[in-house]
Amino acid sequence: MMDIKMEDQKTQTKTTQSLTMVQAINDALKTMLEQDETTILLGEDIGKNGGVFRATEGLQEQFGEDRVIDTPLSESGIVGTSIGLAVNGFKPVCEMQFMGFIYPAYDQIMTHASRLRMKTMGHYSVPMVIRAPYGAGIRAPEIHSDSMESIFTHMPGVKVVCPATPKDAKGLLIAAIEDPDPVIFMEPMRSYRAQREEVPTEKYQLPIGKGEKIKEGDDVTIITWGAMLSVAKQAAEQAESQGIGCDVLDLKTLYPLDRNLIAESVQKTGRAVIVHEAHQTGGLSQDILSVINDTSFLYLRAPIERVTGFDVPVPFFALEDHYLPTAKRVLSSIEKAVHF
Amino acid sequence: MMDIKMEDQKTQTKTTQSLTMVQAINDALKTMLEQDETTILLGEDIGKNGGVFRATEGLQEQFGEDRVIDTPLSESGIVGTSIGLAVNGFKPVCEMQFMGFIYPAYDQIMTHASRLRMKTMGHYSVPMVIRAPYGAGIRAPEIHSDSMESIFTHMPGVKVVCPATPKDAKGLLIAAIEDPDPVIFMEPMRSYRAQREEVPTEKYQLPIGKGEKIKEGDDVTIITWGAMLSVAKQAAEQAESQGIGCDVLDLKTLYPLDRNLIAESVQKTGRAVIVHEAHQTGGLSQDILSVINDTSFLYLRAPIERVTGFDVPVPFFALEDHYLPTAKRVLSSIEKAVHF
Amino acid sequence: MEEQFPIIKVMDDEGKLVDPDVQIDSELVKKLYYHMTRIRLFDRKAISLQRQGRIGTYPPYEGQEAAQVGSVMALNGGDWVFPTYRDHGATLTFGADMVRTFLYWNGRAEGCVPPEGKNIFPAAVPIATQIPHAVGTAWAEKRKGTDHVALVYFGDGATSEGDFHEGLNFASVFQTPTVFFNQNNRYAISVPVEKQMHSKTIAQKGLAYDIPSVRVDGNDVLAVYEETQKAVKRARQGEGPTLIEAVTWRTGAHTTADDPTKYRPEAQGESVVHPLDRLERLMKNENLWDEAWINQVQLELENEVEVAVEAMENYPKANPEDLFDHVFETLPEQLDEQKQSYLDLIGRG
Amino acid sequence: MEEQFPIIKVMDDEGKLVDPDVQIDSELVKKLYYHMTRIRLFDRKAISLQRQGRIGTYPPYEGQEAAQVGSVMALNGGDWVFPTYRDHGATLTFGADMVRTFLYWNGRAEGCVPPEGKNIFPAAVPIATQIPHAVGTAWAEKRKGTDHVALVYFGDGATSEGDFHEGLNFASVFQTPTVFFNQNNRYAISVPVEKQMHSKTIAQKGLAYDIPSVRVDGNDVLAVYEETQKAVKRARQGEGPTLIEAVTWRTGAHTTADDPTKYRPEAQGESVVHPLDRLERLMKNENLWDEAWINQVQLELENEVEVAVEAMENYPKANPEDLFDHVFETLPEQLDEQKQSYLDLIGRG
Ligand SMILES: Cc1ncc(C[n+]2csc(CCOP(=O)(O)OP(=O)(O)O)c2C)c(N)n1
Ligand SMILES: Cc1ncc(C[n+]2csc(CCOP(=O)(O)OP(=O)(O)O)c2C)c(N)n1
Ligand SMILES: [Mg+2]
Ligand SMILES: [Mg+2]
Repeated sequence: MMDIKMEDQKTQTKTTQSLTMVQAINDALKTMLEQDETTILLGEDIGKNGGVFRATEGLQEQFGEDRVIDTPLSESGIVGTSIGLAVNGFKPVCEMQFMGFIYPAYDQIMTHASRLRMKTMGHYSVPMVIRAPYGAGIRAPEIHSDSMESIFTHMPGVKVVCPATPKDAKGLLIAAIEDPDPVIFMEPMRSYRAQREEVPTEKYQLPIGKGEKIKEGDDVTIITWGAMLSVAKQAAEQAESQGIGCDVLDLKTLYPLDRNLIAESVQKTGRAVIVHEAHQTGGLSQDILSVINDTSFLYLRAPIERVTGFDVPVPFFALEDHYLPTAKRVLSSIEKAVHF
Repeated sequence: MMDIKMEDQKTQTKTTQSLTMVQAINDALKTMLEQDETTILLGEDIGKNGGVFRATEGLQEQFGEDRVIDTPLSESGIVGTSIGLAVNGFKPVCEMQFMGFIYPAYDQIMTHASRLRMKTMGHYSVPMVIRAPYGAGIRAPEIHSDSMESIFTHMPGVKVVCPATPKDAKGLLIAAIEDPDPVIFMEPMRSYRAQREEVPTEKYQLPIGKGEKIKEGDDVTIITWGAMLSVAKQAAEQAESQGIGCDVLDLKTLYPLDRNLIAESVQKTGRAVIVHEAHQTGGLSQDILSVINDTSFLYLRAPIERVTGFDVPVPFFALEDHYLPTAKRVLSSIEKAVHF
Repeated sequence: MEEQFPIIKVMDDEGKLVDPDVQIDSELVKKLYYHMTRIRLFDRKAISLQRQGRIGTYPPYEGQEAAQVGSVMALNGGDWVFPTYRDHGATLTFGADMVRTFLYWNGRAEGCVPPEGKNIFPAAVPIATQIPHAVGTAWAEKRKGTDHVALVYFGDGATSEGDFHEGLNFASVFQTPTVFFNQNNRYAISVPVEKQMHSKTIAQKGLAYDIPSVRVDGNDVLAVYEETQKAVKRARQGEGPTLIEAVTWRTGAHTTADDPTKYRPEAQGESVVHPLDRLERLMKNENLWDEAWINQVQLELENEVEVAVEAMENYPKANPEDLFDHVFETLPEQLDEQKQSYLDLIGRG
Repeated sequence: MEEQFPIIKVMDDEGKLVDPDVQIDSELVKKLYYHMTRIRLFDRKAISLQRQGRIGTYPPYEGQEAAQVGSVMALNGGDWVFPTYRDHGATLTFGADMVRTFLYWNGRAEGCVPPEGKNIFPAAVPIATQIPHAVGTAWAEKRKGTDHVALVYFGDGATSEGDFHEGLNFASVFQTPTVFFNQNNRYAISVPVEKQMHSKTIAQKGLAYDIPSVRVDGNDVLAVYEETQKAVKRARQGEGPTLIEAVTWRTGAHTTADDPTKYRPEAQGESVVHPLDRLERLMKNENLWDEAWINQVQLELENEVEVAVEAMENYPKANPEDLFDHVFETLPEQLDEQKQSYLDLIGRG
């Protein structure tokens, strides 16, 4: 991690450092541990080991076993006790070692974390973050590669966030920790070390609920997030070389959706290709489709295309490249939309 | 339960009896317990007590404690041990007392029941049924009223079935038990005793994956299932009195969807209103929307309307009538679609 | 194991002190009597309201008054209580509002809002899920350096759930000041404890975690009070969690929707002396039975309950706005749209 | 509790019999030696293949050979084995195909398909989830009236999960013929057992369910074999489940992606005598060490492993069709469409 001074637009001196996403996450956690003594981290192997992806590296050493807590192997226990901690003055940031191991905690999230504010008309709330590395593509064993955001976007009372870049990861994670409500924070593990970016060393937040247009083009809107962003960008470049202009949207927050961003773009292009690695049936693509239906029906010039993981269990890794959306599949859908 | 002899179309003599849905379910279970000695029932309070809704009434008495098994209060244990039973020659039919109590078993269903066939390339399979009464409207306590089909329709490897009538309930439950793969069988508890119907006493199956047109009309397609069917029908009748003709579709199976039924109707009417009581974001309405997008884009004359539970936790019962779709809300959406 | 965990009693069924030399605190006894009477009146009223269709399905706790009052009275103001749906006898005693408690059983979220300064969680409906909450909350108190404890109620059936196990393990590993208070009323709806577990006691389950545990006569309010006090004291002193099994009996149905004659042998429970009767016997034996005071308490409490019922029934109707307004601190735009269009439709826009 | 569950040994670290009068079965000892050597060769080969990028992330079991071989050898053909990702030493010994075992670690579903007639479940990756399966499967055998049993492997970390608890409770309530075989290798990835639980033994967790339990030296293959045999015998005779804690030591990393020097004190484990060395000492002490046979076994097994590696590497490539074809018995139309359009796209349509 190299410290660099940079001049920003407002001619103010800011310090940044070149970080990978996993380093940016580490930096966000460190920032919050420093600045807010109620922030605590809980999870399996996050202490001495620094997390199986090194996201919490060095943090227990710096902040002690009391704030960076190795828990028993017990996801429901982690989330359940964190609910108690959150209600009673702390901001627990729980790590689920992989998203595929969040399922034992589903009950606690569904019946309590997401509902406690509603149940008590605001008397109790659960300001808690659940971090979960997700997604396929790193040759991990079974169950380590799931991308099940839909079971949380469908759950009222939780927000779901998923950054695609180091800078977004830090700003969104800090926002998630400071959010007064539970946030599922999905981390695209195959992007953990894919890219470095200048990330401000200071504490900053990015707004939950806001996406961003990453690339501008007139013919088709590509909507995606997380690890699929690079696949979408690749396909968009290939499309442009064929003269097809693409708007590429990075949603960043999966609930609540940035509907304006989607609507404005699709109203311009009249076509949309949605890309995600979760299974198609019940995937977030369906919700995005409904945003377009609701806001942009009369603008549509072709059926909306979806390029997603298939409706099959995420396979053992020998087949994962066939499971995951590829630039080729995205390009083929772009062409289908444009040539409808 | 009254026994009646009826002449059917093929002039064959069939016996039917007038049953409520919960009786029809009881009858299906009894039929399978009689005809297939590998069928066993597991659940909380299903034995002496006959189930909190009486769905298993009399079955333990008739078939013994060994086949109608009161288990410990342990949903993950019920499903987890049933996976073992299913792999080793039995057909477990598990009752989750309410769908809101299925969450502790989500992990077992997601990481094993749904994947075991895939994992072993067909060497092991899990022919198992999970029955789950679902839905609001009966003034039940908290968590008793959830309708979370989407977390299962999004899960590759399981089928999801939801009957709306006594006759369908029996035929579909028998089909589910005889299905070689895991089936989530959702029972609309507020329809349990809402209606009686002549139900054949014999064993019969209705096809999983097939819906039915319940009512014919030219202007708009109303798509629904389970407890919302009666709400949809009510709204359709009110619409017809205004001269708006409605196709009303009962999907019956939520995965895999009967796409032809949906497409044919929407291609005729050009308009669709989807009604379900689950939350809108991530709800099955989004998948149906995508079926229409994929199959009937050029036929659409108005944006697709969705009338669903709101994106809020199912409330305590004093507010549940505000949460649930009503005929009024459906009618309003029908009008919106027609007057677009 | 049963020998390792004998059922601790202070008085016998006849209200005789097991150890005649023990000094009893007459003020305490009167307080316990007062609260047990109070919650019994609430309970019986609630059953009758349900029968008249004036509230929803209701789970009575009759028979468990000693377990609930004896345990919760061992707590202080800053402590935390984690009830199930059957423990509003305890929460009422701890300071929950009676009107709101009725409202809860009428399907109102208002029933989950505790009085300011009273740390009472909403009743847990999914079995055993509250157990980890009580561990986390107690852990927070320990982290803050207070001497507050958390007491969590759960039934015999709850011990079969994974959350029971995970919660106790966390409490043991992090030595949180949590009191696990089990009411073994012998049934989980229709399932007798003999089918819930093969072990003869619930107390022995503490051995798995090296959590000290004790078995107490749950119908002996003094024994419950004493054993809970010991556990609370240990917790306050940083000596970690305790598991208490209070052996008791649910006199009535699981809920007003349940018919226990379907599954409970008729004679079972016949010999159980109701905890209030037992306390009455003790008070008579110990010359604490003051007929005038008893009558006055009875009248006062009947009146309190009547007034609460009236307040519940005159309570402003539930607002559909509340469906939306407490999902998040700030309503997301798309949810606000759902709210506005619904309010428009029903003419409240 | 530690006194209640002493660690049972047949031999000491020097390979001396604890009870010198005991008769040992020399054929058995040779079989155990053979299998332990075989799976060690597999394990070391797999690590080296992973280092060369020829297979994926791999979890070594070195140090646990006695626990795995000793336990699984106590089973018969019709019995069931439920392994975790670290128990392919056991499954290989039980009859799993070596080529397919390599394939598994190369991301192939083929690795989960057991040979016909061998009841081996796919390795459970989500911790503790396999425990209820072993209970259900054993229950099925009991229902069918066979004397087959199910043996399930799990680690020290697994005891913290709810499924451990729910599984043991079911086994206890329904008295299923299940052997719960815990390998306490002192770590769950980086978390030492002292942070996993406050209790000093895992065996004591059986007390919660009245499940007989025993603590055995997991590096003493004869002790493991004997204690597992006893448990299996009890299960076959309808006497229900047993919990075995085999205290052992993971010599290497959690997986090839893990660096144990980050979290394990350097000296820890130094004094552990490797189970194969211990067995060698015993064999020498008992005059069972036949150098010629040893060398022959070594050569034979090295060859077996090499041949398996070659077969793995020459195995036909994974078919994209297999993504779709095993989700259901019959492919639903909409899934078939996904399949066809994907195959078209990649030119296999
Ligand atoms: C997770 C879950 N499963 C099932 C139920 C349905 N249910 C409500 S109460 C109950 C029995 C609880 O028994 P116990 O824990 O002994 O408490 P008691 O009712 O006797 O006070 C059951 C099965 C539930 N509420 N939660
Ligand atoms: C439910 C779940 N949570 C987390 C993980 C990640 N994980 C894989 S192995 C492991 C440690 C397991 O330790 P233990 O049970 O002692 O078995 P060992 O690896 O020592 O054989 C963890 C946390 C997982 N596989 N499943
Ligand atoms: Mg009970
Ligand atoms: Mg271990």
